[in-house]
Amino acid sequence: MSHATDMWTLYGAPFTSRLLIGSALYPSPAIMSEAILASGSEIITVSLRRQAPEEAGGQSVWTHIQKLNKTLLPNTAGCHSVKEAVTLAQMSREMFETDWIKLEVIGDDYNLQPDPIATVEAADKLVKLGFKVFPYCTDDLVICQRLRDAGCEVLMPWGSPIGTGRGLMNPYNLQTIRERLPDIPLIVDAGIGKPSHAVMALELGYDGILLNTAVAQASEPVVMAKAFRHALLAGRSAYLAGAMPERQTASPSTPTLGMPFWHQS
Amino acid sequence: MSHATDMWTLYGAPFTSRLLIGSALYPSPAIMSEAILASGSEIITVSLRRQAPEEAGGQSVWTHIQKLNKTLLPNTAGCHSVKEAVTLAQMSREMFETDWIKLEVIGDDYNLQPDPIATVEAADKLVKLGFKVFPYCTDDLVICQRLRDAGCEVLMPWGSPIGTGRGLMNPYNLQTIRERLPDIPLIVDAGIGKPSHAVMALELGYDGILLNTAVAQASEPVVMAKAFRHALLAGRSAYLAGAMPERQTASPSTPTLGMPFWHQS
Amino acid sequence: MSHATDMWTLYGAPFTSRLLIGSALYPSPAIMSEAILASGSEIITVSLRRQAPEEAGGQSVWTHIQKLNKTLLPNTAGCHSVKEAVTLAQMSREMFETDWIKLEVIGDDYNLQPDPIATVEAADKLVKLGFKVFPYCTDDLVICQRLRDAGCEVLMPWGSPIGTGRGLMNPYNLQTIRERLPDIPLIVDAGIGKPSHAVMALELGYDGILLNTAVAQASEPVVMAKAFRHALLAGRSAYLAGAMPERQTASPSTPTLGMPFWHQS
Amino acid sequence: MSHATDMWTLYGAPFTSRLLIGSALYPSPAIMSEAILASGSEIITVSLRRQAPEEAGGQSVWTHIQKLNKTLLPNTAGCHSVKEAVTLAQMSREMFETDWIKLEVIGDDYNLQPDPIATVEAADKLVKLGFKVFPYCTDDLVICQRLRDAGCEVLMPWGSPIGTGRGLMNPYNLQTIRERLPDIPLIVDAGIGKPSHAVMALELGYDGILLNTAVAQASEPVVMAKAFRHALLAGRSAYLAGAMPERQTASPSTPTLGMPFWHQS
Amino acid sequence: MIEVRVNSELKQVDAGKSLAALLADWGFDSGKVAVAINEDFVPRSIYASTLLKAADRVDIVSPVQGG
Amino acid sequence: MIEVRVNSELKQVDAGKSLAALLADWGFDSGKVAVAINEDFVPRSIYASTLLKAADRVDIVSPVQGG
Amino acid sequence: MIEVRVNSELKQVDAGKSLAALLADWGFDSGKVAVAINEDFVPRSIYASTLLKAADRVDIVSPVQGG
Amino acid sequence: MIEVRVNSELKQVDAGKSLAALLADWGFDSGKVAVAINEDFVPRSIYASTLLKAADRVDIVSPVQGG
Repeated sequence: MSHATDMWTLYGAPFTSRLLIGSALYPSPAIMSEAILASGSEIITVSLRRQAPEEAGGQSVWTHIQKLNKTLLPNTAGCHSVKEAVTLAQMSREMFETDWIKLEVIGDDYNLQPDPIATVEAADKLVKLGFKVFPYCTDDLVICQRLRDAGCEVLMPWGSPIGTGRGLMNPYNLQTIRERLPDIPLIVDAGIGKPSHAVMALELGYDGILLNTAVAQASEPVVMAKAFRHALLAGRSAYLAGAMPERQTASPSTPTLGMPFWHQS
Repeated sequence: MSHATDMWTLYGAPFTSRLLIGSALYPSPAIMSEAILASGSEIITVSLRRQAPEEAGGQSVWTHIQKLNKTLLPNTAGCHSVKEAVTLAQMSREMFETDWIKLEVIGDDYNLQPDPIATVEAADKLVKLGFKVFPYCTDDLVICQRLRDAGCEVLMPWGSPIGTGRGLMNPYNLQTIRERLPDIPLIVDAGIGKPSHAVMALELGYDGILLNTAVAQASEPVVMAKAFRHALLAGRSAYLAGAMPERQTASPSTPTLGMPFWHQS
Repeated sequence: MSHATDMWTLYGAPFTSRLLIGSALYPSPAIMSEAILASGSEIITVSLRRQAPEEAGGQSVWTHIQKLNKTLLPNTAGCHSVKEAVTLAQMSREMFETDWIKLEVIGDDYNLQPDPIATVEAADKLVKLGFKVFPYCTDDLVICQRLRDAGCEVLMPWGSPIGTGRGLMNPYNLQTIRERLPDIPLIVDAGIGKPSHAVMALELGYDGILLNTAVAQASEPVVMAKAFRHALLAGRSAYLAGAMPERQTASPSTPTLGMPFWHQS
Repeated sequence: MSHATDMWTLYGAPFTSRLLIGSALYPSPAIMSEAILASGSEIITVSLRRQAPEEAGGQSVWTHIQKLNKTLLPNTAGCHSVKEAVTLAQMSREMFETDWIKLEVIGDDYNLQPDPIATVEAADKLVKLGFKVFPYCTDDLVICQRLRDAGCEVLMPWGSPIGTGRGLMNPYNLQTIRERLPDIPLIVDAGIGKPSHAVMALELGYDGILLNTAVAQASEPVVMAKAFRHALLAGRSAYLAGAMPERQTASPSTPTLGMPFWHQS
Repeated sequence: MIEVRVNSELKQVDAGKSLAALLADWGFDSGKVAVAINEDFVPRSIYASTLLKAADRVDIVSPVQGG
Repeated sequence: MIEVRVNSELKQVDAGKSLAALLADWGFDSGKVAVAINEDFVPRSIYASTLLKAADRVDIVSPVQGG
Repeated sequence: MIEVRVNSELKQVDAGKSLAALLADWGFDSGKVAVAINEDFVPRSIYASTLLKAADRVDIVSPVQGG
Repeated sequence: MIEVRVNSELKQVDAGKSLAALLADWGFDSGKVAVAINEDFVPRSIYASTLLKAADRVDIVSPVQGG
């Protein structure tokens, strides 16, 4: 398989890069732009916030994001209720002129985890309103099934809590979701801290990764962005290549047949 | 940093790729050649065995290996004593016209681990004989120090037993070796099963990876070779980029300032 | 602290043992009885099933369970809907003459995980019907909060899927639940395979363990029951004793002061 | 099996407790004595150091240790050479009137790991001098075999570096040693931080544990000592009982046969 | 006679007979079982006054081991 | 004049003015913001015909970075 | 004639023949193999002057794949 | 008088005195210590017959807690 032809689709739109990247927490707008370009990502997450009129006018990161000319994925980050999430999604659709929405309904301010019940309810409402929903959810198979049943055509279980960089806390759950839902695009969202985490997710059969802090808060965001670009290619190829089975006991690679110095007496 | 300029040196010889790859266990010589080329590796491990005269004449994998025109790293795989290893090293030097030798002195036939004591003794002898020794050793800091003191200018601790594909069994030990021996090239040899394992090793600050089974025994060796090529670029860039610290608690990426729907009463 | 005084309470009832044990899957009713006695457990889970009249009459495990004269915790194992769970709970209350119910509403037949949404809904209904609900749930903090808000006075997050014996798949989530819900009794239910798993759970601050397969399917169920009895005492004492912090680097236990053989020159 | 009859022997001496405990780092001599008694341990590690004449006279922890009337295991902690270790062992034999010696030859001051080569050499010398050697070693199978060949009748591989409390860093290696050396008593020495670590070691088939910091530095050393006493009983029983195999997929404990509410249509 | 399902088996029963009487006919000891009809719980106290309708789904359960 | 909250700040506004006019007064470019009143979305197309009531809670947001 | 082991096979050889000549007899191309006698390395440069003794253990190896 | 190191401290001692006598002078109870000279073990049984040489390194240790 050649990477050129290894496309994937999200709500019918084809993409080559398997990295969705956030636009927050970079040292500067210029570094953000450079890092996003280095990452190869084609999809950028954005948000809506109250701003003073002069900022709302556009002297901000937003102008840099627009210049990148990438597909935008607005989020409902910070919403704590179905009502808030649905209204913010509608505002995003008008503002960003896209029916894509990354649905976040926070259920707890300590681990910032999604509220499973409210997320399913909001997803159902948004799908009925014509949105293409990218739900941020936990690694719970049943909640993932409910979201799919509500009409989500992609699911985004977390690896670990937002901003912790702990990677895949529960590979068993993530693998179970993949096995039980073989046909829907699965993206690990939140918790990715290092490229090895992203490679592991794709080795498990996940289709993509959504991250922000791991690149934005690296000492060298642009270099880390490049690292993740390679990581996603590595993980995807590894999945397609079919890794060797893990073995309990050692077995030599070099042939044992013809080993010198051995002489039957 | 650009990968072009991110070279490393082994006994004074500069290399770009951080992957050393074995030539055994492939489905066919043709696939071996294609996989090694796809891996980007510049160093191939080879060995010496008793063969019937007609094979020794060259109708074999060896002719394919020669065509690849890469740097050769002969090994002493299968040797169980200092004497065997030293003699096989001398035969390799003549046959392959290189003073490089991957030193393996097996200490146990169950886990195929190196014999720490015999490996240090053999390394000492080989260095005195003018060899450039690449010692395969366990993840034991003190043994690594002895090998360096014996004149080894590169060390190759195992990740896990040969052919198990278990990855890095003991990251703590590997990290300790890196911290205590910051200036010598460190290569994880043996146990790598998936690209994520290789990325982890380089994220820890290791300089390279030596593997064979993970590529040769993948369902699609050529695709897996490409996966490892990207994995090494990912891991190296991640190390240079300086990963974010892992955090115990969640912190939001999207700004909380200016969150709508909140009204002081 | 003396174990005699280290009691805990479930819905106002005091208990000394922190082990809740199942009555299924034992080699024989006699071994079940002996194992449960050896475990020191004071609470046994039971269920209701269709049986032929002659069995329903009582030539069964049930007679052995009654002889043990322990507190009974009927379950709704196998129920897939709120309706089924509520009805089976009512039948259990009449049959076992207890308002305690271990609430299970299965959401997926592959991993047998609880359905988070249906479990919260069923818990709410059962509490209103006067039941004392012991909800089997996943390690999801928000679902745990909803169950507590519905009136559950104890929570039973899983360690890993029923019968896998994989132990604590996600210690981070379990710890988060403990930190955020410091005052409600927490029991790890399902997935415990070895005594070390139980000790880990109590070291994390969990109050108890519910298990069945780990004892019933051990080669020697009675000996394993005793092992778990000690494990719960070990884990509880460890929690009360306050474990040393894990350290990154080594530090000697034997005094270094006064080490012989050292002489300043 | 009853614990009373589950004895083990070290150099021919029978013991019931599987815990060997250190006498250092306690808040006070009184707490040391109380903790050691609570731990049930029958073997206490001690050392020799330069002291001012008045202390050497005995106003010290030593008097408390003597009162406990336990079997003493003197150590060579802090020795960095074969010579130092052998001489200190001889001094210990005279002072403590025992031919038992816990052999420590430190190879690196950062991780305080044993020097594998010097430890084997010192063990060989000490055995020839009539000592009963308890070698502190790493989890290296080949070094363990050399120590056994040198005449050690017990081996003490580390779990992790002294005083780190990281538990079993490399269970795979520890398990390999147990499988390859089924008949010699194996004690995990160093790195144990929590009772769950000790239970894991015994579940792997290890015969005992040697620790100090985990009890001495707990907030409540006496309570932690009791926790470890139970942990060793739990771990040993678990090993004898034969744990259930870990399974990949869930399987119900409660019978599925006779589940109500199901009606064929 | 009407047809009902008892623990998923088809049975012909006399529409006039109480649940209490039917349980006895079927060999069950009322004190040792619990009953649901069409997935609704039926308390023991009303067995004597409970009549079945055609196509009713009757569940009769008794204690077993559980996990 | 009525009192409303705009992005949680109290403001006195002329009850007769349209949302479109008020946004302009407040310095916002209608094309660069999205608006909700009392947590209900207000499409741009009806700004001109939308009037505020006393105690309305108005949210005016614009694009920012997001994760 | 003396008896030696060549790659663990017993062979009768003419004690007077050089290793170089024997390799040729056995069908090996001297340029494509490396040799050890009794586990001691024998450089190619001395094949012509090397004679075998009875019971010598001769190893003749050539390149193969390795890991 | 000669100079020796005792537990790394320099001391002047009478070359004619036995180790037994010196230990007593220094305040040690022979029964409660173990001794090494120049890193070689000195058994208690020969303290009385042991003399020190100039620059000897003497170690005198006694029991302490250990891990």
